[in-house]
Amino acid sequence: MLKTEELQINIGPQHPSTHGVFRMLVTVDGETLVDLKPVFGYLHRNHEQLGEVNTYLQNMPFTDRLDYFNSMVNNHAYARAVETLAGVEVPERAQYIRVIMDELSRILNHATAMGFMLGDMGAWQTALLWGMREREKILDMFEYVSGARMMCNYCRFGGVVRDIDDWFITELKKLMQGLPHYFDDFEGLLLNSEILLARARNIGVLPKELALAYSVTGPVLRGSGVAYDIRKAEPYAVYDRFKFKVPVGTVGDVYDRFLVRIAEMRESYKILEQAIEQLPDATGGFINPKVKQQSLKAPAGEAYARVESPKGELGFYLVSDGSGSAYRYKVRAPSFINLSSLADMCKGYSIADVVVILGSIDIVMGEVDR
Amino acid sequence: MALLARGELRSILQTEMPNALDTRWDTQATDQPEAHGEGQTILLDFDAVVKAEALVEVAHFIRDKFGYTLLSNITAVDYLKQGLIEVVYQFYNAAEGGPDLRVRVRIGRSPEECIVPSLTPTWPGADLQEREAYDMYGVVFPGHPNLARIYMWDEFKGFPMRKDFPKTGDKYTHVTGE
Amino acid sequence: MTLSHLATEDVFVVERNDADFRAGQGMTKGLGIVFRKFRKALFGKPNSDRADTEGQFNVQYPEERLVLPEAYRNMPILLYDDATGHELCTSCFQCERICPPQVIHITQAKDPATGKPVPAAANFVLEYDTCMSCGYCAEVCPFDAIKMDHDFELSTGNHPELDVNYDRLLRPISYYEAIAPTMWSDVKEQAMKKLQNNIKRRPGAIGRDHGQKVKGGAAVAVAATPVAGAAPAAAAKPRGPVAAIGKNMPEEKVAKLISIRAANAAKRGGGDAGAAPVAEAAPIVETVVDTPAASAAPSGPVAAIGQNMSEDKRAKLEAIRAAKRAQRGE
Amino acid sequence: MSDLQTQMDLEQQGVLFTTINKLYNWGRRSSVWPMQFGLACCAIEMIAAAASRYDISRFGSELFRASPRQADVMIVAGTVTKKMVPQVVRLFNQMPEPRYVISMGACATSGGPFRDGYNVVRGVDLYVPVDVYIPGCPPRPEALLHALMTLQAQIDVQSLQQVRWYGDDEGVVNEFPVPIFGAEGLEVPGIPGTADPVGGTPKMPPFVSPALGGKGERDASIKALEGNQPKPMLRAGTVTIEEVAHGIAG
Amino acid sequence: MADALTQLGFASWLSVLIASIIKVTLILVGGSVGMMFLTWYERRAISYMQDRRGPNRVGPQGLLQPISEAIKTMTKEDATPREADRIVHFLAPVVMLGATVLSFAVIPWGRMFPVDLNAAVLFVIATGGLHSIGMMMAGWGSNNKFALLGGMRGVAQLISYEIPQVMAIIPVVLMTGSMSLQKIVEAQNDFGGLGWFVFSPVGLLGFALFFTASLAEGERTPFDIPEADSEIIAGYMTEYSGMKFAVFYLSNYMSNLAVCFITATLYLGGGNGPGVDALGGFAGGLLSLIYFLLKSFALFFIMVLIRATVPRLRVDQLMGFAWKFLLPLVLVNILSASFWVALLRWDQQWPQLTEWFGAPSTADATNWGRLAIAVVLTLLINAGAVALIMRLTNRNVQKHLYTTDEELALGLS
Repeated sequence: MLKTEELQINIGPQHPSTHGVFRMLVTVDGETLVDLKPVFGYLHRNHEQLGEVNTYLQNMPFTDRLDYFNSMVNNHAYARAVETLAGVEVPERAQYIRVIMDELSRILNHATAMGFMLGDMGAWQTALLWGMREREKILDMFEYVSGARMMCNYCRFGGVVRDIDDWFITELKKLMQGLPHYFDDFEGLLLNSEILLARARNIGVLPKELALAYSVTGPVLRGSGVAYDIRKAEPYAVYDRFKFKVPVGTVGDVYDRFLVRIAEMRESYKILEQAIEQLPDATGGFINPKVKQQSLKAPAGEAYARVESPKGELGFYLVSDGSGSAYRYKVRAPSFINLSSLADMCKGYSIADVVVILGSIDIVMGEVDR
Repeated sequence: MALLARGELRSILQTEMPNALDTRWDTQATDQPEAHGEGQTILLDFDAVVKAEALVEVAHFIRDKFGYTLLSNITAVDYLKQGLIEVVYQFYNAAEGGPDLRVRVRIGRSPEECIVPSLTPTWPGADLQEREAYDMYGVVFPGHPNLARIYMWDEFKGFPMRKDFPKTGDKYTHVTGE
Repeated sequence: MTLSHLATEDVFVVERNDADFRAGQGMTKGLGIVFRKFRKALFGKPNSDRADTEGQFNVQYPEERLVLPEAYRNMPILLYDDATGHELCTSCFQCERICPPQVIHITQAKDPATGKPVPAAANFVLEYDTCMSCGYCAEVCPFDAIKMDHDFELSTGNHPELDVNYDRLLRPISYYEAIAPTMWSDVKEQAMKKLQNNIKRRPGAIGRDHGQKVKGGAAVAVAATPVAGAAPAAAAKPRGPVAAIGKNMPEEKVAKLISIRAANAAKRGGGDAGAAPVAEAAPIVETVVDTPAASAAPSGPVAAIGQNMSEDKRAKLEAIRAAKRAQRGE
Repeated sequence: MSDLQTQMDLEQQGVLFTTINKLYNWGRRSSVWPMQFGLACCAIEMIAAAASRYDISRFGSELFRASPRQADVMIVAGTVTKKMVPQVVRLFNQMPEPRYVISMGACATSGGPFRDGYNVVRGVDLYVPVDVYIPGCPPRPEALLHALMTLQAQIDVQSLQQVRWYGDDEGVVNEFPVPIFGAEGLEVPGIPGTADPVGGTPKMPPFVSPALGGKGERDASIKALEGNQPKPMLRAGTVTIEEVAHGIAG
Repeated sequence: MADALTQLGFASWLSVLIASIIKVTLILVGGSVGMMFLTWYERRAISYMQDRRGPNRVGPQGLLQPISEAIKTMTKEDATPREADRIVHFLAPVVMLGATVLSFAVIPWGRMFPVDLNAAVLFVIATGGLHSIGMMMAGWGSNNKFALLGGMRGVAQLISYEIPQVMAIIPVVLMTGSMSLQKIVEAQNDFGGLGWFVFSPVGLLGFALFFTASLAEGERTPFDIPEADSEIIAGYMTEYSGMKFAVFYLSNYMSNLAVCFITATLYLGGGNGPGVDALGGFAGGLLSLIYFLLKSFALFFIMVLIRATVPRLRVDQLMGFAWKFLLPLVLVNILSASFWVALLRWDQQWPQLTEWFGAPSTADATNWGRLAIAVVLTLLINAGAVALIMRLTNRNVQKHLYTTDEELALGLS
């Protein structure tokens, strides 16, 4: 037997496929991975500390910059946390608008996330750019309602900042005409491609028990076969009024996560259809007029609110001392905690698989490092 | 396997594991107290506050008995006035859904007291969150396989999220001329 | 594991395509789809509708531009009244207080006679280099004085230039009306009423925009080249010296060189640096002002892709854009 | 960047030199290869700028090179943290001349909304000279394209005889000091003490932009504030460089 | 050309020299211009596949883009890492480019042959083999982990794929009985210029195998593992900048061009096509050149299409593909090629056989009957082999590389 020497390779923080500034200290034996140590902090920008300095409203735009693909979802989660803390009621129409935005975010996130994963596999950007194309179309609509493409800053306590109008609804319907074609094209492009199957099947397996022990959430957990979706487990907003299914995988490999994400996009599409249909008229208002946005003071206490972000459970834990800003502001970032399972998933596979497995977790460094 | 209402765990622990509860917080009111201004933070006793040394036991207890398998969130909070650091653990029941179950540990702020046993051996998902609490608040978790700074560099001294850490002052800008 | 919170019909297991025989048919299908997209992008009609998922999606930026929605927010600007030259800002410090990154710095004007504060700002500094474009300042302003601009072409090589002071922040109301007509018409009445009240409390020239104050170099240029009718409008949209790109015009180059030289001289910080470049710069600035107007106006057809407006709205915007172009003196 | 007079002299020297110069500048301006290097939110807009709708490849900047050795421009897209800045400087040092830096977005330019944080650098120009700054948080993809065009305009006016990377001009810095992690913040070789302390303001001024003729020197006219002073405002009497350049001084 | 010069009154040595210089210049210019066009072509094509436009601002439709890149890379600072082995680091791109340019010596442009070597096929393969040396030199000389990894991967890949590549040519050589590219092109001129090898079952499989192996040789997706930028930055080129990098880039695309040319020559009839012989002379030559370029760029379009669509393989899968999939098929193809030759050509190729066994029964009639038999037989053999091997490799991948789904599901329960 040939004796081989173990080699330490440093992947990142500047590396094309680390999704930002993530660093992995990889020990390899030949091409096989023996050990992986993730190194964080290259994008640690003191989000939580700033959250304790800012007032509640001032902190809203900062939450945009957590998971910068889904600022709408972040806004929603944060607004929910403050609303729970301050006991604010949200009009029904605002709830529906939030749901619509969340589901649009989910589609754009999954479209781009899978594009990035395939890019890491070496598919030359095509899947990514098709996803970005859908993303651009969705971002146009975000921009129309909120004023910004990525950093929407759209939710306010007790509602949203601007109502959606007829233009938005008609464009949304148009968009939804096109979306199924996109899903089909995307599936046809790679879902059955022999190379993808060879690269994704049985790679990065995370069994069910291990997934629970690692506290992973979102598509990673569901890909491992646990049907845990916060929209079902602890329904928030108006999610209990929609009919949709929770897709789960069987093996818990990269391919299962991939499939679960595609299935989730289709489920989001269903939710959007129902939400447009059920959307109440504007009489109820889109924001709670009683709330003083700028000088909101929450009574002393604590609150934790979570939503099913496209990446998993996004929660905000707030402790208030009765003043205008949070005493403790903690973000339960889904991709940060999902990342803890990376080392275990990667052991025994090759370096080429590591980048794919990392891509399949779908991390965003803004959220991981905060 | 059942869902527990908020506060229920406390009474269950009182009968099942009386030694696990942190008796220092028994006497305080369980209702939410009035707001009393900036810096005067309140300490909630609604949930079970357990002794640091009994944490692992309690965590296993609620996992095995009530099915709270998903350790979702670990938060450290620095109560400067009271000289305490509180670590809040949030568990979820993955099978039944529903709201979280919170278990709290309260420890002192000095390096000798700021110690909580690690849950990483059972919940490997606690790994990064415990490292974060260590890096930002200086909570030491004995039993953690790799307790090192996670965000700041290793050479760095101090715990930046503690309330007594110096905050950056006002703006730095380009000032031209004299 | 039993999942009691989920009904069985709410869960489904994704199919893993465990076909036994694979002879490249999956790959061939993918190649076919890519080829179809290629054909549609090359020969098909460009993407014109949000429902399209194929066809050319590209917008050739400097020539074609996307239509920005009214609500779009990039950087804050301050408004002044075209007719009277009075600024809408009363230095109430609401925006300074709400600003999350704290980039707004206001100095209140004082009555020179009495020394009492006047509802007008003496200076207003905004750090564009730090602004996070959250739009809170525009949201909270009770006088509708601060608004979010649509101009995103702000790149520069000069960092201190991004600390923008009062003079460079001011825009006439007509400018804002052109970029956000409905949003302005919603607040127009009350804003103008409030302005009239404030003007009464402003003694003398305080709070009035005197023309020189607006747009630095542009004002000089206006003085140097008295183009009829173009005077205040040309000043409306200032651009840095490097804004005009694309053509290798020699005059432009000279202008840039001069302005850069002036900047260098100023940076070296001699007292004499001030006068010389000014004299040299004065005739040049007009090209600087002229060329952006020529190059900034969309010369190609305005992009129809990703159209954010309904048909009539778009037509309206087209009209406004045409007017704007005319204003810039094209 | 050159002086006007020199430029004019050069133009008189003959057509050949001008032609070579033009060709040289044209070659560089038309194929600015960016480094595949994203830090945070702005990186997503950078990818969007490379995606179908905006398509940076039309300008010849399609090849995002993963290796700094082959890149021409480093687009610092996102927040530069203190933990990251040594890598940024190292990457910049590895890039061969001619190299440019685009500081994309508020965070890279000045620390942006996060500048008060303990782990955030107040502008990447404290560590490497920046050619083009883009304000905005995040800037639209078009704004990045505009910055690229600004950079091209800067390249256009450069002269082969004046560029910093040929010849042996005095004061041209090629290697920028890589900061070191210290117990209280970043330590920069050549600057005494903790140069960029955690919980304070940096003790050194930024580099002069090459667009303004910088050759790697720090801008002595820009002063860093000591400690935690409140920000002084630019009052009516204070004149910025830009204002002088525009001719409204005095 | 040398003869023409001698007739003009030049000394014979001088005319040979001048002719060679002209040829070399033409090859170099043609190769580089072809490469430049290729980069532009690839970018524009891939852009349209992704609904964008690609470089279109530098020159008309962006055609001058590669020239500006050439100017830029050539004037860019050349950095050599401090710890690098300077000589090796310097020589690596030279070796790479030299190897590529050499192969252009024998590549025909339509029906124009710069040099008609009687072992041209061998020559092309041999020069291609030099690439691995250049790659290893670059990987080793850079003193960079990623470069070394890339270099090693590259060498392993090139050596593995050379075997199926060479063996995929053997059927063609068998069918023509010559290694000269000129002869090979001539052999495909039946049926009014459409008797290309790709239309025969043997040639079709050979074409598929050769093209696949050539993709790997040219480091094209899905075999671009030596420079997989999502894994190992830029592979062996990681530490190269400026001119040296440009040379690598040039040699990469030139070898891609060469691969397209060779494939078109070997299997797609080179410059043959309807009407070439009818026109004859200069016009015919021009038409053949157009045919040839069309075929080559169509092949390159397939390369681009593949690049835009599929992900890349992993190293072990790549090796497995070469040894377990390509090699058996290539061997089977040689077998069916020999059947083909035996049925169709034995009287021409081996006259002794005719002497011993007599001419094939249908020798006097047209070859149609024999052709039909040969087509059916080789088709059966090849299709059977493909089906069998695909089945086997599928199972192989599932059984041995990793545990199967069923096993995992059992372990989970």
